Amino acid sequence: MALEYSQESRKALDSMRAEYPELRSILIPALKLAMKDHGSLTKESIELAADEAGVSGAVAAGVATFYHNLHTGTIGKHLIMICTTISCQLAGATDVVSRFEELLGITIGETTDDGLISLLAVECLACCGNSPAVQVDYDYFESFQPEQCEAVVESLRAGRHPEGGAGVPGGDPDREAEVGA
Amino acid sequence: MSGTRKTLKAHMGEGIAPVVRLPESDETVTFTIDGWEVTAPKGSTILQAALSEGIEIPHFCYHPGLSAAGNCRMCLVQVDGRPKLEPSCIIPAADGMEIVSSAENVTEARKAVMEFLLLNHPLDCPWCDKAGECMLQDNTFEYSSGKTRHRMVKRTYPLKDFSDRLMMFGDRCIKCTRCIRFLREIEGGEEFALYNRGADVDVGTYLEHNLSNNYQGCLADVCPVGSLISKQFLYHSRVFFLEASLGICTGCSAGCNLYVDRYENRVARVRPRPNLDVNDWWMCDIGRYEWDTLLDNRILSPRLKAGEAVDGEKALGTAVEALKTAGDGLAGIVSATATCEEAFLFDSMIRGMGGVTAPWYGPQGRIDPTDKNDFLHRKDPNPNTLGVESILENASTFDDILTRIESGSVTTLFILGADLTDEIAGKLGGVAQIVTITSSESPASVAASLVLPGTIPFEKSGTFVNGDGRLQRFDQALQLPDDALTEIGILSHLITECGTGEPCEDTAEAFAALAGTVTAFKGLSFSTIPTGGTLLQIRGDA
Amino acid sequence: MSADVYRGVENREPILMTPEAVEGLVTLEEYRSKGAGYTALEKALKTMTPEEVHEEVKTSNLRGRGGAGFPAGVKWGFAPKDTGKPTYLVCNGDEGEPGTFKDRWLLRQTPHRLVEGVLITSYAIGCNQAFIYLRQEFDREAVRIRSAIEEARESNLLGKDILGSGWDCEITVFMGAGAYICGEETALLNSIEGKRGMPRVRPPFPAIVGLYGCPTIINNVETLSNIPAIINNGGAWYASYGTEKSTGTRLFSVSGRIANPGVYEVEMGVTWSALLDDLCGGPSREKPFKALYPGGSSTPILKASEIDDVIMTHEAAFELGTFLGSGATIVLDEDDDIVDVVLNLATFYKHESCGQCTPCREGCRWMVEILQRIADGLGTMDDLDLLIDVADHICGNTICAFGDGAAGPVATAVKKFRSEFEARVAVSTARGSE
Amino acid sequence: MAVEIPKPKHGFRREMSFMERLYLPAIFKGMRVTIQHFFGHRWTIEYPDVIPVAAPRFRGLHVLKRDEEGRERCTACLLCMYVCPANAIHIEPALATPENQDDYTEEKYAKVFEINMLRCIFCGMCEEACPCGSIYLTRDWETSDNDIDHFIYGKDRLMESEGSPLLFKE
Repeated sequence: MALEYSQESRKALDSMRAEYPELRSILIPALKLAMKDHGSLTKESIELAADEAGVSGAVAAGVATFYHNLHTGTIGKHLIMICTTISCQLAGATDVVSRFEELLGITIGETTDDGLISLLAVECLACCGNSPAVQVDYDYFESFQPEQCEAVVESLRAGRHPEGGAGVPGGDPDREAEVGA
Repeated sequence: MSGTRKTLKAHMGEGIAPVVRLPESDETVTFTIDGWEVTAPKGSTILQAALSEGIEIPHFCYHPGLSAAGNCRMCLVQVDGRPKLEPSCIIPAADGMEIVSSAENVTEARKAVMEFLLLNHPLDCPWCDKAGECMLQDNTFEYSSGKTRHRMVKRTYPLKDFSDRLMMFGDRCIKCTRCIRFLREIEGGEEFALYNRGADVDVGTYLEHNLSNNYQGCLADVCPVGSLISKQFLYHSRVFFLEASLGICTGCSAGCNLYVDRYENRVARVRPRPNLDVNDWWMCDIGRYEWDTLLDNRILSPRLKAGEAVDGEKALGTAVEALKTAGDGLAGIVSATATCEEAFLFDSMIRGMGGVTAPWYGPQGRIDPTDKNDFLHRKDPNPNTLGVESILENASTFDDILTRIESGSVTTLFILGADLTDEIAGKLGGVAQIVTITSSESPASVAASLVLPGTIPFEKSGTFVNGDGRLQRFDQALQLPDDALTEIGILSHLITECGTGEPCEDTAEAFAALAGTVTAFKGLSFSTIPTGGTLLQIRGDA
Repeated sequence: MSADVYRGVENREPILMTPEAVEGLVTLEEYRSKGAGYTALEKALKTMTPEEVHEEVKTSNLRGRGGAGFPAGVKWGFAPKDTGKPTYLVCNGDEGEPGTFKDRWLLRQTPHRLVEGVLITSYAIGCNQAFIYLRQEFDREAVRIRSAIEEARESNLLGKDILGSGWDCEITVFMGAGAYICGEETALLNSIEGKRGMPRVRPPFPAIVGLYGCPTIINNVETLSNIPAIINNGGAWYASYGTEKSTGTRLFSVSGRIANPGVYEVEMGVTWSALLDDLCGGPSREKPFKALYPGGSSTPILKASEIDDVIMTHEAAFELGTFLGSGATIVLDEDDDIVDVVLNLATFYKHESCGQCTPCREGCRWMVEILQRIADGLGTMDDLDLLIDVADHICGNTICAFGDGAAGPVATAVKKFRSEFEARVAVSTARGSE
Repeated sequence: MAVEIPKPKHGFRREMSFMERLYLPAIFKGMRVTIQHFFGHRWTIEYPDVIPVAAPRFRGLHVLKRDEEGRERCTACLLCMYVCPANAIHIEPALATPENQDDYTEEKYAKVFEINMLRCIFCGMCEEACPCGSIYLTRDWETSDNDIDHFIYGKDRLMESEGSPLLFKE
């Protein structure tokens, strides 16, 4: 059965079209929305995005496999992304990684069996000053210590966004909910 | 500058420069490569200019028919003493530029690129179909250090099956993206793409879609290594066994230029021969893979009726007899698949005996109405429509002859190459003598009272006029048995026996006779027709 | 942002990291009341022609803050005006260079300043649609930029007929999807066009054939954030900061073994020790500095002894065989193992190589293999020379600067700290002979 | 200075002596050599009762080798076919399927491998050309047969049987 975008995503895509001189530009947003609606990028969801952006499935798949935040493998509902690049590694990112691995029972790059949490090692998050840096669902947790891991995992399992993230101080809380595309 | 110029001999043979399309410009630029002065139209890149002059600069990702990608980094040269080496496929040539392509830093960089490319390339030349015409092999031989310092495990990819025409040995791929650019820029579809990134980059359709385009054979051609392989030729032979002869595709009126590669008097494969006026560097899959339909239901010996064999001498005698006794009832049908020389001899034979000739363009049903003219393939399935039309200038039409047949005024019908339909063949009952010269069984041969075996295009030489009015010559690829005659041999024999003309020993003589009679061919001779063909002053259907 | 961000312009007013900015100039109201918000845009639109704006930036000699340090005013001049095609401005906010986090600070603290800088630049180069490209990880920063754009639109600072000048300009925020290479300007353009973020070959340069085949100017977030101040105070005022060739101030992102890591605004021409010892409080572990990456991980490494009295300018860095890059300083001290550091970075580059050019695609993988072998104690002395050789063969032979960035630091690290690499190899040799 | 070149004396024939004209001494001289061989080493053997042993580097019938894991070494590269001066080798290559891939070292293998022993001149050039160490000429030389068709050796007769000891090392 052919996949469809959710109404919300369709609205976002429709408004996006006017912003770019060429339709093809909405391919990456379309892939992200397909991922948001249907989990990881399967062949069907890649084709859905390809049709949206007017490119062939092969090209869309080429784009999907190029960017590492477009996940073609299995991916959990929540992402824990740990920066393992140099500054964070110097500050002890390895300990954070092993603590998370221990807590979740999975290794880097894997997803928990319930499909809730994926543990990813990522490249520099531009947070080297307060390293090690961890992003949980794209919210920055700076100077992250292994002791904090447990709280993060617990709140994700409880369905809450973990506390202690940088968020956007002073930002509009309603707008913050929209992030993702 | 003394010494000999280094020419691109690896692929093209000594002294033959590869076909490069230079930009059209009235202005020219003059610059030097290793001290050799090169002049090229303004806008040419260094590599284009060098190749068109026969100067070798090694390259992989550059293909003269595609945009330059600049990603293989093999064509790096020193330009005007700039600090970094520049890719010659990208940098436009400018007046007074001084290019160095043989200095130590350049050869060093080439060795490095070769070493990088070979890090993960399997050592499977012995069983790779590309071996012998592989750019990686040639450039390794010429430009690599011959050693590797890589000690780790090579990266591997699974075999990929794209369609019944094409497969991919991913290990051999050097990620030059020629195939992707071919599909994007020439074919128009984007069925191929790069996947992943960094060292894991892969090429393919990814979504497990099969390729469906009509130009898959070209993908195997553009692949500089043995990664994309044409299944038809897979393990068929080795390229160094093959001998090439110049051919013309008979699949449609485009008249794509071919190399017919043969091995021990068998056609191993056909591949496009670059001709910038006709087919550029390409040909379609119908022409490339479906030529073997010519061999279907082959007629190999003369016969009277179906199954009633007759020896050659006697068959020719019967045909002469038929011609001589025909009188007013003589008519001829010549197919638009016949060569110009055959059509001319046939026409002069029929007219000499007082008959009329009509062209046959094949039944309408053979042309698929959904078939579009794509960038190469034409709707007209006959390779020589314009040629036959211009030779039979004062001839009758097929419908006219059919009317005469139905009215019973035709007693003897000669058919050259035409297959006719069952419906038309059914109307031939009233014709006393039907002589068909054809290479394969068809309604026309079934209805015939005498069948003389013809040849397929690989077995003869001749000329075709393509849909643009371009006269092109092709050579005989396969040897015929000693006692076999080509159509020209048969027609020449009949003409001589009937006393209506001079005998023609070979195609060249037939062409000379043609050139002496038909206006459009005036002043031409068979041996001087350029390999790229020559435009005739006749109307084109383009 | 946490409090460990210091401004450090000696005796002068900082340009970007004013106390108000450190506190946060997030909303339009804050920016207007505390940060001279949009006065520069008004000044430019109402009193200056685009050429005058361009001239002012040329006078300031503002150099690109993305890494290459190319003068912004000169870059703007490359865009042909009479092609009949639109001109685009792209703001490069794909801050991915390991060690760099200044742009993120600017996006968070002063989103309106960037919007204003983008608008003034668009005015100067005759662009009616600007793009701000942000990496996907800057998700919350994108919220700020987007709300800044909305606020600006509501106040007629953006959109149709801006401030009654008859000039239109739109800003589109484009989010990347996770690829370091998209910080390279042509890869970034490909990414906006919905393609794989692979750098394009040059020529043609993006200033002539860029986004959608049109003339395109690409500037870094920090570069564009400096524009409002230049227009308000004049290019000569800006040029009075710093040295003659490296004018103005720079944001340095300092991380690693340092007591107070963070973003620092420093006047160009200050010595390294002034930044590292005086402002950042010296080493964090009471161990002397061993080495530092002066401009992000893709700049060749410097030994601590090399930077004693050296000032921080593009020229001085070039003389040392390295670059100021994106101003990201990663400091290592005596206890850090250089082999592990180089292996970590090489792995990063292997992962981020786009896979287009042969030397980079194959070479980055090979370098990691060799380094891994050395780190695992299986290396030989030949491997060290091989490593330098491979790195040298990547350098300068690729389409974009990624190859140089990936290979240069490896080669210099092996050359400068050969003894440490040899010590690792010696372990394996000793083990082999047991 | 002119150099005098000695001229050969053509047509010189010495008059034979009486003893020479008798011929007997020469006959006995020759017979002595012949008779000496009656008592020396015997060079002929009583084949087929006695089977001679060929020299170590004798080039006899071909064998197609397997590798250490019992896979066919031949990758059907056709180089032996190319190099064969007598046109004695015929190979039909094929692409291995996932099912039979384990039998072959590479994805290409020889579906048909035939050597016409009547054409073969045992020059050993196939052995030299082989890049995979597959084809070797053994010291086996007994080819005689009653049926001419049997001289075309197929893979069944050329291929080393599985598990047989490696006769040669590369």
